[in-house]
Amino acid sequence: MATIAAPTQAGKPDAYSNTTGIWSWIATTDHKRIGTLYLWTALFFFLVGGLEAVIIRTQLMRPNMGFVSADTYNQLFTMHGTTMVFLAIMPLSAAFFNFLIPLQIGARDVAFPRLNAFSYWVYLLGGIFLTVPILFHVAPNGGWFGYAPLTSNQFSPGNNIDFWVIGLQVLGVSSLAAAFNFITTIINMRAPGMTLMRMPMFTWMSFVVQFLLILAFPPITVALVFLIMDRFFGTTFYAIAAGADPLLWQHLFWVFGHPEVYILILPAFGLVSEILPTFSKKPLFGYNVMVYSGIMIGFLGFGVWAHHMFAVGMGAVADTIFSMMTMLIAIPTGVKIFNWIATMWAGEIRFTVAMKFAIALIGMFTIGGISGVMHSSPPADLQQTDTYFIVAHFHYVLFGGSIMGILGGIYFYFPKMTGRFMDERLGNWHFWGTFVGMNLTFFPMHFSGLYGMPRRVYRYDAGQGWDLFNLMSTYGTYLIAVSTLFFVWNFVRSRTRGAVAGSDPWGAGTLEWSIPSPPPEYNFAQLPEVSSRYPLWDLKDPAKTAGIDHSHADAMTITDAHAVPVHEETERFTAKELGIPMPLPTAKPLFTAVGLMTMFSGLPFLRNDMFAVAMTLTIGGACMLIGGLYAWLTSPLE
Amino acid sequence: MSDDAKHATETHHPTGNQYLKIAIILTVITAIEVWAYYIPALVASPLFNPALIIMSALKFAIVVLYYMHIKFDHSLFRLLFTASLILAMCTGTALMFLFGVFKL
Amino acid sequence: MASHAAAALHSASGADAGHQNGHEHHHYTTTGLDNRKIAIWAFLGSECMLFASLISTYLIYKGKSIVGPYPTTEWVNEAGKVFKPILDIPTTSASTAVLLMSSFAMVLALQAVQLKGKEIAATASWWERIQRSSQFWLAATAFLGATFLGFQAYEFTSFVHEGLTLKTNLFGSTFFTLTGFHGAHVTVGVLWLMSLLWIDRTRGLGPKDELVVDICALYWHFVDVVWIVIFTLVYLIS
Amino acid sequence: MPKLRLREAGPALLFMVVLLTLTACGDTVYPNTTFTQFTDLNTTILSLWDRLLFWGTIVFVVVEAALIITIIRYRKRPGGPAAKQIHGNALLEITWTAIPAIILVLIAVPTVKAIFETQAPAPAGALRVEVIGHQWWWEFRYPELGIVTANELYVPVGRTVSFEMTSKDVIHSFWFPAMGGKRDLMANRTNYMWYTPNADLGTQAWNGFCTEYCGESHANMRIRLYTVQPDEFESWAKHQASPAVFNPLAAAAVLAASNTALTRAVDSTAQPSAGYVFPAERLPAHVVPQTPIPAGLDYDDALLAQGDPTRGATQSFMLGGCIGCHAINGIPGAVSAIGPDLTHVASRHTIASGLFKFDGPTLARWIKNARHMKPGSIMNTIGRGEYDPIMKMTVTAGLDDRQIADVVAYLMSLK
Repeated sequence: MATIAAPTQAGKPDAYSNTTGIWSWIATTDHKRIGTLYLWTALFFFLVGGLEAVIIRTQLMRPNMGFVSADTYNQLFTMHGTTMVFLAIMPLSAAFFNFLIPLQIGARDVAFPRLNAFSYWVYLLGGIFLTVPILFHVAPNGGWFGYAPLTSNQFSPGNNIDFWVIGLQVLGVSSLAAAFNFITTIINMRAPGMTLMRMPMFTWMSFVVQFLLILAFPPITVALVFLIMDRFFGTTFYAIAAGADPLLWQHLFWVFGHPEVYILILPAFGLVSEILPTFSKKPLFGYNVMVYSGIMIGFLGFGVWAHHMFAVGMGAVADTIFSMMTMLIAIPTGVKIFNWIATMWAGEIRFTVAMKFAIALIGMFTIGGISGVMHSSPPADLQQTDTYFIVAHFHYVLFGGSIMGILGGIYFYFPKMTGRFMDERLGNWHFWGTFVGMNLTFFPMHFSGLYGMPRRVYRYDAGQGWDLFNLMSTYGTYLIAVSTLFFVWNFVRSRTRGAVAGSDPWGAGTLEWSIPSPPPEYNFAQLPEVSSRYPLWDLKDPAKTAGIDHSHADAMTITDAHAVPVHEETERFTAKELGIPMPLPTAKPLFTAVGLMTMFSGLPFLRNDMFAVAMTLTIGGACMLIGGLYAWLTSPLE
Repeated sequence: MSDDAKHATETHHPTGNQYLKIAIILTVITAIEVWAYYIPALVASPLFNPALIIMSALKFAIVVLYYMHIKFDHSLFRLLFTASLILAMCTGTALMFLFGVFKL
Repeated sequence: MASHAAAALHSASGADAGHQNGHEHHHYTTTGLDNRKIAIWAFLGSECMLFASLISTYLIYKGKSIVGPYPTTEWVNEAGKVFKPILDIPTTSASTAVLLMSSFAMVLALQAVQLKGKEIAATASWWERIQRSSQFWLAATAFLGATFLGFQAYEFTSFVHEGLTLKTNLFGSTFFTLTGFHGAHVTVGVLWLMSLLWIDRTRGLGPKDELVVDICALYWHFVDVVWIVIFTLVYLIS
Repeated sequence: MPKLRLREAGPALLFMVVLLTLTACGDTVYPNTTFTQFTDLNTTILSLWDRLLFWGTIVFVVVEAALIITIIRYRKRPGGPAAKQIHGNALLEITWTAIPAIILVLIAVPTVKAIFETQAPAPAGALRVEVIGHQWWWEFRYPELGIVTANELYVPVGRTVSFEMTSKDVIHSFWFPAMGGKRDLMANRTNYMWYTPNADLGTQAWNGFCTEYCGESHANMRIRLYTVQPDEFESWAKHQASPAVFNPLAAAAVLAASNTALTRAVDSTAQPSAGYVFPAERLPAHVVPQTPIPAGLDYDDALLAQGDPTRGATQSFMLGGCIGCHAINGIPGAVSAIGPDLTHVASRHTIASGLFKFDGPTLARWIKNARHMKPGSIMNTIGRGEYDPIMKMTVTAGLDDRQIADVVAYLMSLK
């Protein structure tokens, strides 16, 4: 039924633009191209973080190994955490935000296309700033959580922590800018008839995530500002000699840090909620409850931060409150898992690679959720916190949850992004390798943790009963690494050689599948007028959605001069032919981002007594930033 | 629809004279706050801090409601701002308790 | 053939006349509101968390400094000399009043832009006339903002002379960082206002620019309400 | 279209079975297990854990079974039934909201009870121990008994021990897996934790760890705990509280070098009776450190036999600068608390915070180049000609191997 898009266009990364070449990427303001940039960059950092994990696990393969030194190990585990959280999973989610949200809500672009480009460039520069030092053995070594006072000048006198504190601050700018953009996009750019309760679940979960971002990043921004002030300007926020409280950093960090967990997991939940209905041939079970539980998880996420700190001695009352709040979160999370299973129940399940990853998420995240409840109980947590049991827990959540969901999302949306399928056979190798590998890696950690092995140790003594578990974990990591190579090969190869996919290769029901693959630069030649949650299924297989309230009256009255009823767009034009104004390409966001990064990169020189260099970079960067902003804001968008 | 919204907001906005009245009210509250600060008997009173907080909350509310037009504008803005504000106040208060600034 | 189909699509679709009027056309939006206004409110919501964290830290560290100067209590230096509390309430009250007045000026600047082009009665008083001058009110706002910054610069220098710097104690660190952060916000606001004033002087701001001024005004008022909180919690409360 | 094949699911199932077999039936012992009931605290924790594990297992089995049954039963088959279009079911959804809520209440009630129970003030008559964290070693003070020691903790069974914890630098965390929970050590704050080792626990040795990342040698910050009989503890405590025991000759030499009042000299040269020390032969293998000595740290062990404690005490110990950081009760001037107290250092079984065995050859290498043996250690590189990895220079004014042998001999005499 679906007409296949012009094959000459399919598979080319530049398919949705008139221009080609490097400049077209540097100056792009197209949300799909920016999404693609995010995807490539984040996958690169994912490999970097994975490589760090491989070295870490090699060092821990046997007791008292000397594969790397203590300091190198500390740099590696710090960078592994920082990279995976800030440079891999968050930007992988951002890749989907960018690529998908406008398509799913029937918009031609995001609210602020140039701000979007700015977010990406800041992310790229911040990521480089954070990552490059490891090549020179001066990478951050204070843990991804960077607890002060360890990260203060007194205990970390080198430049290592400078890269971390500045890098994170800069990445925060990127995340915040993107979040304002997507909040506005989702509130204000929805196609006619796309009410909030008709939005695809990925968009919904992303919407929640954007609020988590704008409300969770300010506390860590403040904590990082204090650390920057301490390290470069001699303030005493974390100076114990001046009477500082070591808990200040921890609280500010975890006020951010816990919502951050949901920032990492909710987009994957959203992706899975798109994949499961498609391959079960059924709408999502209990859509409303799925929305509310997502909002609940996000909201409660702000009231549980101190469960990361049960060992700091907050007192019985605080422990009780945070413990109860934490347990509450298990309820909406459990609801989501049951609803996913119910979505598949009585369906016709097709086991594509994407679907396998989605099912794996349900199975694996459940394990992470159960161990999560186990340390929501403070007395029990005192035996678990800072042991490998916790490492097992959050890897089941972040690898078994976020990464599984995102990988599923990549297999699912690859045809939309490139016009070509990823290879299913290689994908199966990837999936099974990853699935077995992750269980082999992380399941034994439950045991090594409960049998007393602390976290963040670069070596452990022989005869402690941990040898077998560690050996298994290491082999598991190698298995994941090998299967990731299958993925990389598949990903790179399928871009140009994969089987050509039509506009709706999987038979999905949401708007993004009603336009050609890859989508043209304007997305929708005509704004679609939406009258249900699965407009494409309404069109092709009305029986599938007959049970959902369509509120036809609504669809009749909202009829907008701008829109036409949802239909499949099969032909490809240029925006010019259609007279659709598109944002002009511009490098001003990049210029501004370089200014921001330059401004911050002057700071480390202050500590090395290179005042002139520091001032030159900081003032020069600030001028670039302000000049770039003025140039950007005073030039027309389209 | 959008035109209606815009029209509605324009008709309900206060005028220059009302803005002036609001400015005077704000100044008077500030004057009372500072005055109270210089009366030792008042400072010693257990009601001093709560009274100051209430007065500053009042000023805060007046500026946000009238000068920032949140009273007259689209309810979306009210939702965005107050939700964040409430969360910020709750987080701040929780931190105060956790660090023993307030005691249970 | 493609272009023919495109033309047909074009005429049938919502890509109507509005789309050809250069960048002044209005995109379809779901709520009918402008994107920028939604974004600024989301931004201000985020700023609430930022200042809540900063103010909380100040209050958490209040009274925890191990050496003077202290904000609201007397302190004795090593030589046994007694010093008064360092906070200067009269001066700060004045600067607070200045910032409050700047909010008043800002709201009138926005009103003046909205009223641009509307007729004014010949018998209008000077008060009614001056309400129509966006340039006057923008300049007044920027001036009052700059005056506030002047007060702050004076306060900072006098503190440094009395021996309180960023490095002295927890009070110095938290106080300068909190008020400095606020001061930086005011500085951005003053620059923003001056940019608007410059646009107003060169090409004139009209009702179509209402939104641009409105967004700046929202930011400015927010900076003002943050100061309302800081003034009470940092300076007045005991 | 790809479909689920048993061939594909097989390896995963096989793997789970193998894993469970290995972990459950393996004959490896787990000396640091947390599943013990050796203290009142851990008995409480273990009963909570059992409850958590019970409900966790039920939830796990139910969810995974539902998942697996669903995907097998409703896999797409040629000629199979078409998908049934169900969009939701309020009753079902309320059910699976309510059931977890009930389970959580069953977990929450004992949790709250345990929180208040375990965080109540320690019972009267508890033995007070101050635990002070340093990068990267532990200082223990028994304020009621006048004992200062390091890295090895003695506790009598059957009596509540109440820890008062703080830190001199960064955040550390104090943990003996077999005894119960952990608590963080923070500067400018004091944390409390107490537990009572069971009276029938017997004379045993336990491993403990720092569990808060505290910098370069976080992994090397280990602790030992000796639970001993009350009379053994008393003997140990009495001895530890007394001034240093050492070769009288050395004592005289020290006093000559330090020009202090004779009365003190008489006191400190008096030979107190040797106190109880946890017998080395009763140390289980997992408590004896096996950390390898790093390559390239050479020392001729034959020199140790020629070590002279007197020389070690006077020339090397005083002149070598040890007293800049280490205290020895009884030696005037040796009062610094930067490094561990050495008054009865030879009564310990480990050095460098549980990292190495306490014996002559290890001690000699440690003195020669501590930073090589424990990365980031604050203890200077002392061996002449040794490369100091932190200062990034070769030591020229340090002790030669013969002098080190003297210091070792002296330290070995500090029983």
